[in-house]
Formats: sequence, structure tokens, C-alpha cells
Amino acid sequence: MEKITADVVIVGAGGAGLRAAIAIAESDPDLDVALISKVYPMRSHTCAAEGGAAGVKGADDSLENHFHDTVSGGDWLCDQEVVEYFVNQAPRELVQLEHWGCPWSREDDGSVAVRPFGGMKKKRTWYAADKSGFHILHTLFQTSLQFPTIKRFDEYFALELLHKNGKCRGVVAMEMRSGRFFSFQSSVVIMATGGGGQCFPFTTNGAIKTGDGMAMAYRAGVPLKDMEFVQYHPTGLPGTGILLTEGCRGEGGILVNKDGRRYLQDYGMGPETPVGEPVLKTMELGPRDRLSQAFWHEQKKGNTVETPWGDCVLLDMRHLGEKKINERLPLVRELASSYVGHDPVTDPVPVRPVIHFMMGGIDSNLNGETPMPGLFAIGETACSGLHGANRLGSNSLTDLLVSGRRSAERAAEYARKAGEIPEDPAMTAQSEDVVTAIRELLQQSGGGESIAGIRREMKSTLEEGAGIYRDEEGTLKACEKIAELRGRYGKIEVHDKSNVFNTDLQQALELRNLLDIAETVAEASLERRESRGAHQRLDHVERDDEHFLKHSLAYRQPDGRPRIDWLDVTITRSKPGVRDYSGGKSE
Amino acid sequence: MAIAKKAFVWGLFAAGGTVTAFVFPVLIALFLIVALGIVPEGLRFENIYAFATNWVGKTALFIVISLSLWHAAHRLRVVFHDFGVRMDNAVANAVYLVALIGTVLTAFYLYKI
Amino acid sequence: MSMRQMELEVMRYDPEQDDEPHFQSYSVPCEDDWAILDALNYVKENIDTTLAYRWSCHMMVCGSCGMMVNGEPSLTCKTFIRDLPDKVRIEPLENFPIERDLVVVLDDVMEKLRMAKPFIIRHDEPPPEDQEYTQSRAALYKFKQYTMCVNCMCCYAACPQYALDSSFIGPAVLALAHRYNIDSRDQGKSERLDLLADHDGVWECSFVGACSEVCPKSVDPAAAVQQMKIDGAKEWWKQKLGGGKS
Amino acid sequence: MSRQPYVRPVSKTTWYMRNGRYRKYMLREVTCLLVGVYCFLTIWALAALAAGADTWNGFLASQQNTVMVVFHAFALVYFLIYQAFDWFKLAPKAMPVQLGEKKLPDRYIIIAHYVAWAFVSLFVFWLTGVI
Ligand SMILES: Cc1cc2nc3c(=O)[nH]c(=O)nc-3n(C[C@H](O)[C@H](O)[C@H](O)COP(=O)(O)OP(=O)(O)OC[C@H]3O[C@@H](n4cnc5c(N)ncnc54)[C@H](O)[C@@H]3O)c2cc1C
Ligand code: SF4
Ligand code: F3S
Ligand code: FES
Repeated sequence: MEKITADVVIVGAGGAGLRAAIAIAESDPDLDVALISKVYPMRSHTCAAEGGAAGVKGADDSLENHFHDTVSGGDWLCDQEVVEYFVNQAPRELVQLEHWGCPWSREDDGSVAVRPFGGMKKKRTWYAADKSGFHILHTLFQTSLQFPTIKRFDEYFALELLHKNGKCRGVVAMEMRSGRFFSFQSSVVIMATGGGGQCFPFTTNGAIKTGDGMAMAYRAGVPLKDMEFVQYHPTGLPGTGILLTEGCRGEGGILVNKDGRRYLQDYGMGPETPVGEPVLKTMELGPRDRLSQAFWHEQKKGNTVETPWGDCVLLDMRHLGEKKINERLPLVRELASSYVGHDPVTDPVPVRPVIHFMMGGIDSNLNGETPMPGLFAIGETACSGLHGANRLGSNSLTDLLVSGRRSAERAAEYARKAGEIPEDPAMTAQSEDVVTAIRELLQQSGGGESIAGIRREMKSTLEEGAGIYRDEEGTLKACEKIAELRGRYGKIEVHDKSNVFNTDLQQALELRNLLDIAETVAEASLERRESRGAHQRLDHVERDDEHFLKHSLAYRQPDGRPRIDWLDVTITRSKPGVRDYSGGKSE
Repeated sequence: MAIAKKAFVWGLFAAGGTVTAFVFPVLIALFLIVALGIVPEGLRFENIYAFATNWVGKTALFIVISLSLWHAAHRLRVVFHDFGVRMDNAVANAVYLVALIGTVLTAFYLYKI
Repeated sequence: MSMRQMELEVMRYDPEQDDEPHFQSYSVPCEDDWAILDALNYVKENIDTTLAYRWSCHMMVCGSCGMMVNGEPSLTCKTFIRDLPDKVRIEPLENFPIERDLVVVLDDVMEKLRMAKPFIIRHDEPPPEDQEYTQSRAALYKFKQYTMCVNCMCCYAACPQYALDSSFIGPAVLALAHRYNIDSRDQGKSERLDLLADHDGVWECSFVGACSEVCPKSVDPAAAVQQMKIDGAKEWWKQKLGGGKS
Repeated sequence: MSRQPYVRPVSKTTWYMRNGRYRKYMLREVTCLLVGVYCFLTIWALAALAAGADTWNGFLASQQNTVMVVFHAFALVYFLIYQAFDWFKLAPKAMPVQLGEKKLPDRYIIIAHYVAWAFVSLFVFWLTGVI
């Protein structure tokens, strides 16, 4: 096995990983950065983000406003010092991106334009048409090309963290094209591997979002925080899960059930507003979680429409007319026509809630530090306490930048202090063990389990047991089932034996990661016996600040099952209050 | 860094391409008309001679022919390349030389008129 | 929804087994609204787990799923079976070495991306860190189209000049250089000139235009390259004429 | 090492047979031969003109035969399709015109080219007394 040493290893080259890499390269050209990614950087799922990135801009807005929107949006589960830092740094980071060439949309006077977004009191979402994440990612990637100290390892699949005496010491990865293994040894690893929406059946997340970084950290003994908080987006296309932006409803699209009734009025989001005249915070412009929950009730009542892709409700935009749709929602028209064969100009489009974002992740703080010295975590894979129980739309893209830069500063400092990476046979041995396990996985046969089969079962288990609404019985069942699937995973067979670009093996390894995090989602959902933000329990419908104004922490036990512990939330200025559910709090 | 000579060569090619697109259809049409046995008024010796002795006429003829030659030469160079002839330098020298000869001849005859 | 039985003829190549690529046929029950990528995923999940190909977003934005579909470079998540005959041939993108099955080696273009210097270069001070550049909508519009490239490399698979000589920098990278050249915030045009100067740069393009015809994102790299040539020609005269004076 | 990327052969001489798009391109490129031919025909005409009225008339007479009629007719059609119209079609790519926040639609640029082309053609016909 080849050994590669670097001062800082970054796993993940999405928005967060790239931002961190640039920050290190800019601040200290003496530090070598190894940037590992399982796909070419511009394929990272940051490219799929449409809406935009939030940061206070303009005289009528204030950092205070952004702070309060975020904290109440997160149902007070946010760590407030993190939010404070975040809202402070957000504008600066977004301007930085502008200086690097991001093609932000503009106002008449040539300044960067901002748009309104759900849950944000003021217009503060910076956007680049309906491809904000795409442009952010490409700007960062292209900017990173000027730094010779960033050494990229594209299409290297990270497998396992290396650690010794509780300290992080690197990571083992496999080069996809050759099947060769590499031991990246370093005193600092920044984990930036994105979310894990692929553990659910319907998701806006790409195939690569398999929670690898979370699982690696979890197996290395680092807890996963707030895993029960998973955000649904109410209007995804059935089948593919492709996102139809909130803009559809912002422009005046309405949601109806099979009887043509605007059912949202039955779930506390009324009174019904006139068609084509959307009113902020009511009906279709209610919050994401509420809309998704209303779908669930309609489905239970049998009011949903049966489609080839399962139960749906209808997003009706016909009254907007062809001209407006072409002008404001061209991508939506293209996506809906192409993927479900319904042109919004002439047909209502079937939609359903789809998994969108994981608030939870590797336990980290303001600086991206995790409980394991030397291991940092940023972006969607981390849970710094910024998003609390429910992320506000457009806070995530900004977080990639803010947490990326901040953790890079700290990581650089840590690396400089740690100095030379010593030759350590124990690390090489640890790496060898990882490889041996994979070789064994490749060899084993005859177990009779298939990767796709277990994956399907896992997905439907989570959807049923830890979906939009949860209860004791369902989550318990999900926990058992996933533990069982984890057992059966031992009997899978990897048919592809090639060393070259073995995607069969990759999918097997990703499935293992998904199972690990799926189990923490189910287990944390079971233990949080209250309803808060994206976590709604039918058997505990109220928020319970007395017992659960706490982060959950999932630790992996020796038998592989998670143990849930609790951690206090940092509250500085904003005491828990009523989250105004009459609308608009969530994005 | 200096820009490759190709910038110059290409500039002439593009100018020539525009000229041929605008002028050659009507030029070919004139040849066709003549071939059909009709000699239009303007192509009678006295008239065409008068046109070609006029400096405006001379300049126009020179520009059209030389740029078109250049255009043809450069494109021919690419055609050779596209047909798999890979002695680009030799090809370039040959085609540009022919274009140059054409240009010199044009100048020479125009001068003599 | 009705089903349609499709026959996929997929090019396979495993360097550890094969000396050269061969075709393998799969009969796939497809739903009407499927893209070719869905059919491949069906194969991978249900018929043959060893098939290797790249994909991620399934929404035409990550650029990883470019392949030849019946000879045409295409994003397979954007190529729908309803537009295709019952028998479809799927090959890895042309003009790139085949790593494995439908996966090609992209090293060459990835390295060339760097040559475009695709980042803002400034000689003057940028504005302070809390203040953005002003850029009119017109100025943004000027280069916006060239920012839409997803690096799917379909244009490289379509460009015969790249096929004939892979030292040619090629459409997408040149379009990217042009994107920065004409961004009102950038002052690095002269540093990107070697793309114009070099023989492998814009001059290798003979304006076949195939790149723009296949581009799934309407980037129109052919246009960018022609504009760069005009820029180059202008610059040449400027240097010649200006050179005398200095 | 297990990697062994496979490079598909590309024929340097017959690659354009691969698809219609390439063939069309090649048909366009070979218009340069026609341009060359007409350049030298014109130079020949100039030489005749320089030599005096008799030579000029002789030149005209030499052109008047069926072979030339067929050749010119073919050349005219071929040239129009593969060079002139193609050139006009592609012009907006090379020289886009932006008016404020919108690009002038390509068709206007193309139409402008056709108008100019018609004007040039008519002018030449007028000059030569065809019309
Ligand atoms: C459809 C959609 C729309 C969205 N819209 C918005 C929006 O409008 N505003 C907003 O703020 N947020 C939005 N989000 C959320 C936001 O886009 C994501 O949270 C964010 O992009 C995540 O960025 P990241 O850098 O953490 O991870 P990613 O961009 O997902 O990158 C992860 C990186 O890690 C690498 N990686 C993963 N596993 C491994 C491994 N095992 N080995 C090596 N490398 C690995 C990958 O290759 C990749 O480079 C949206 C999300 C989706 C899905
Ligand atoms: S220019 Fe178009 S075809 Fe070429 S890589 Fe970019 S998006 Fe793909
Ligand atoms: S196809 Fe190739 S030759 Fe030029 S116009 Fe496009 S780069
Ligand atoms: S899968 Fe992302 S572009 Fe096709």
C-alpha cells in the first residue's frame, strides 16, 4: 500500500471542502493539502442547489434579524454562538465569492441582487438565477486551480479514518481507477463529505450522497449529533425525487388533492387565498415541514392521487400561463415535462415530499472541531448546531463557506503545531487492516444477499419508521429492522471482482455507510420523545424543552448499535419561544 | 506572449471567407451567364476595361481576388489536414505560395490594364 | 404507465479480462418516462451489477453521465427512451481512452482546465472585503452563457479536431477561458493569451461546430472559440501596430 | 498494474464518414477548391483584359460551351449551399451583437447578412449591366 503524507487531508471536494482547501492554500503556502473526493469536484452535489445562499445585505436588514430567523426556524435547537458567528461572517464570505467571479444575479445598479426566501424576514438570499449551488461550486473549483499546494485526489474513495490514542491520524482511501489503496497520513483530517439522503427512497440528493464521512467518523468513535432531524421538501417529483423549487409556489402555484381541494386549509394554514394571489406565510407559502406533514395526513385519508410512482398530490401552475412559466420557472417546466411527462402549462404536476437535507451529522463546533482531536467536520456532513431542528433554506450554502474557512484556519494552526508527521508503523498496520477487510468482502460469496435488495429494504424501512411522522412503535421496528439488515449485510456478494473502477464494490461500501447512519437516524428518532422542527412524533406532539432542549448524540457501541446520549444546547440571547406555525418560518 | 502568426493568417482567412460569401455567388452567376452565350453590357471590352482602369475598380478587384485566394489557400491547408495529410508545414508553404503567386499575377495584370 | 422492452447494447471493457471492448446486450423493461440512465440503473440493480458507469445528480447538472447514445454524445439522464428506437447502443464517450465499461479517462481535459486560468485575475486592487464589484446586468449577460458548462465533455467527444489531435485544448476549456476574458471583473486576458498563441489553442479549431450541436447546456463553445479567434486576430494587429511605437 | 485504458482507433483519413455532421463539414471545407478555381478564372480574365479587346473577346468565346454551363450551374448551387449560406448562418456566433441585457436574436444578424448580400449582388448585376 502506498503512503501519502500531507499536512492537511480534506475528504470531500464539494462547496465545503473546496472552500477549506482554498483558505488553507491562501493563508499558508507551506502547508500541503491533499484533497480527496470520490467524484471530480464539480460533480459534488453542491451543484444541485437551486435557490441561493443567505447573508445579510442591504440597509433594511440586520445581523440580528438573520440570527433570530435562524434560531426560531431551528426551533431553538441551534447553538446560538454558532449562529452568531455564522450570520456575522456570511456577508463577507458571499462577497468573497463575488470577488472570485461567481456570476451572482444583479440589481439594476449593478450590485448583487437578493431574493426573499421562506423563513427569512428580509430579502437576503444571494442567488445566481436558479443554479446558485452550481455556480458556487464551479467558482470555488475553478478558483482552487490556481493554488499549487492543493493536491487533488479525484475519484479516490475514502474508506476509514486512521486514529491513535484518540487522535485523528489520517484516512485510508481507494483509487477507483486502479483499485489501489492509499494510506493518507496526516495529523489533520477535515471531513466534508456531504449528507446522506440516499438512505431514504425519495430524495433530492444525488447518488453520491451516502453519508460516508458520517459513517467513518461514527465507526472511529466520534458521535453523530441530531441525526433524527431530516428535512423533507414538500414538492419533489415522484420517482426521481427531483426538486421543484419553492419558487413554483412563490409565483402562485397551488397544491390540490385528488378532489381538486386545496387541502392545506384543513391543516391550519388557511384561510384559503385566491388562486394566483399567494400570501406570505399562508396556504402554499406555509413552511416546508408543515406542508410535508399535510401530505402525510392526506395520504392517510386516501385523498392523494395514485400515480405510477406512488401517491402524490398535484401542484397546479396552469393559471400562471405559459409566458410567466417560461420566464420565471423555465427549469421547472423542463424538469416536469421531461421526467414525469406533465407540462405545467397544460397539466397539474404530481409531487410528493422528498428527503432533502440532514440537519444532523458529525458532532462539531463553531470551529469545525469534533471530539476527536485532529478531526474537523464541515458542511452538510457536520452538525455544528447551526441548523438546529430545521434548516432554513439558503443557510446551508452559506454555511459551507463560513464553516469551510473557519475550520481551515483552525486546522492549519493545528497542523503547524503538530509539525512533521512521524513515521508510524501502527498507522500502516491499521491501514492494512482496512484493506484486508475489503479484500475479504470482495472474496466472499454464496451468502445470497444482494446489495440492491438490502438497500431497497433499508430505504423503505426508514421511510416507514422514521419518515414525516414517527411514533414509538414504528421507530422501534425500524431500529430492529436496520440492525437485522446490518447483520444480513455480512452475506452480500460483490460480483464484480475487477480492480478497475469497481462500482459494485463501491456500492457495497456505500451501503455499509448508509446502514450505519440509517440506524442512528432511527435510534435517535426513537429516543427523542417530543416533536420539534423536522422531528414530529404522533405520540409526543408537543415540544418538550424541559427534557429535550438537547442535542442527541449517537455513539457506536461495540456490537455496532448506537447508544443515544444528550448534550445541552448553547443558548445565549434567544430563549426558546413559540415557533409561529401559521407560516413562513421554514424556508 | 506574442500571438502566433496563425492569428494573422486566420484574420485574412476570415476576411476572405466573408468576401467570397458575399461576392462569389454573383461572380459565378456572371460566368454562368457568359457561358450561356450572353455577354451583358458591362462585360463588353470597353466597359469592363474602363472599370478596371479606374482605381476604385482596380482596388476592388485586387481585394476580392487576393483575400479569396488567401481564404481558399488556408482552408485547403485545413482540408489536407482533415484528409490525413500531416505535413502541415509543407502543405502550408505550398498553398500559401500558390495564393501568393495568384496575388502577384492579379497585381501584375491590374497594373498592366 | 406503459412499459416498453428496450434492448441496450452496451460497450463493455474490463482491462483485467479483455483485450478490447465488446458489446453486451441487455433487455430492459423500461417505463415510458425513463431516461437512458434509468435503464442503466435497472441493469445495474437487477441484471448485472458489474456494469460500470458514472452518474450522480440525475438532473442534468453534475455532468457525470455523458456517454454515446446511438453514436451521439449525450447526457444520459437527459436522453429519454421515448425519443429512441427499441434498440439503443451505448458506448463510452468517444475521443477518450476507455478505463472500464462506460467510464472514460478524463485526465487530459482536467489538466487542460488549469491552462485556461479559470479564475479572476486582477492587476488593480479588488474592492474591500465587504464590498462587491459592480457589474451591470448587461455585463453579466455577456458571459453568463459560458458559465453554464457542466464539464460533461460531450463536446470533446463530438469534436473531430480533438479526435485527430488531442493536444488541441478543445471546446469547453476554451469557452471557459473566454468566459473569464469577457467578465468585466477580470483583467487576466493577456495571461490567457497563450491559448491563442499556441498552435494547440484556438487555431486548431476548424469550426466544425459539432461541439455546440451536442452541448446539453447550450453553452455554444464554438461561438466562444470563434470570438477568441477574432480577438486574437485583433490583438495581433494591435501588437504589430502598437509594437512599432513603443 | 491493472489499468489499461483502451484507446479506440481514429482513422486520420476517413473519420468524416462517421456521421452526417462531419460529412457536411467536409462538403463545406472543399468549397475552397471552387474559390480557387474562380480566383484563377478571374485572373485569367484579367490577363485577357490586359492583352486587349481581341484577347478579351476570345476569352469570352472560350467560355461559351455546355461543359462550362454545367460546371458553373453546379458550382453556383454548391457554393450557395455549402459556403455562402453556411457562412451567414454562422456569422452571429463569431460576432454576436448584444443590446443591453439581451443578445440580438441570431436571425436578425442573419437577415442583415442576406440583405447586404442581396444588395452586393444586385449592385454587381447593375454594374455589369445584367439588370
Ligand atoms: C436539490 C438540492 C437543492 C438545494 N438547494 C439549496 C439552496 O438553495 N440553498 C442552500 O443553502 N442549500 C441548498 N441545498 C443544500 C446544500 O446544497 C447542501 O447541503 C450542500 O451543498 C452540501 O455541501 P457539502 O460541501 O457539504 O457536500 P457535497 O457538495 O455533497 O460534497 C461532498 C463531497 O464529498 C465527497 N465524498 C463523499 N464521500 C466520500 C468518500 N467516501 N470518499 C471521498 N470523497 C467523498 C464527494 O465526492 C463530494 O466531493 C440543496 C440541496 C439539494 C439536494
Ligand atoms: S461546453 Fe457543453 S458539451 Fe462541452 S463540457 Fe460544457 S456543457 Fe458539456
Ligand atoms: S467541434 Fe471542434 S473544431 Fe471547433 S467548433 Fe467545435 S471545437
Ligand atoms: S447524472 Fe448528473 S448530469 Fe446526468
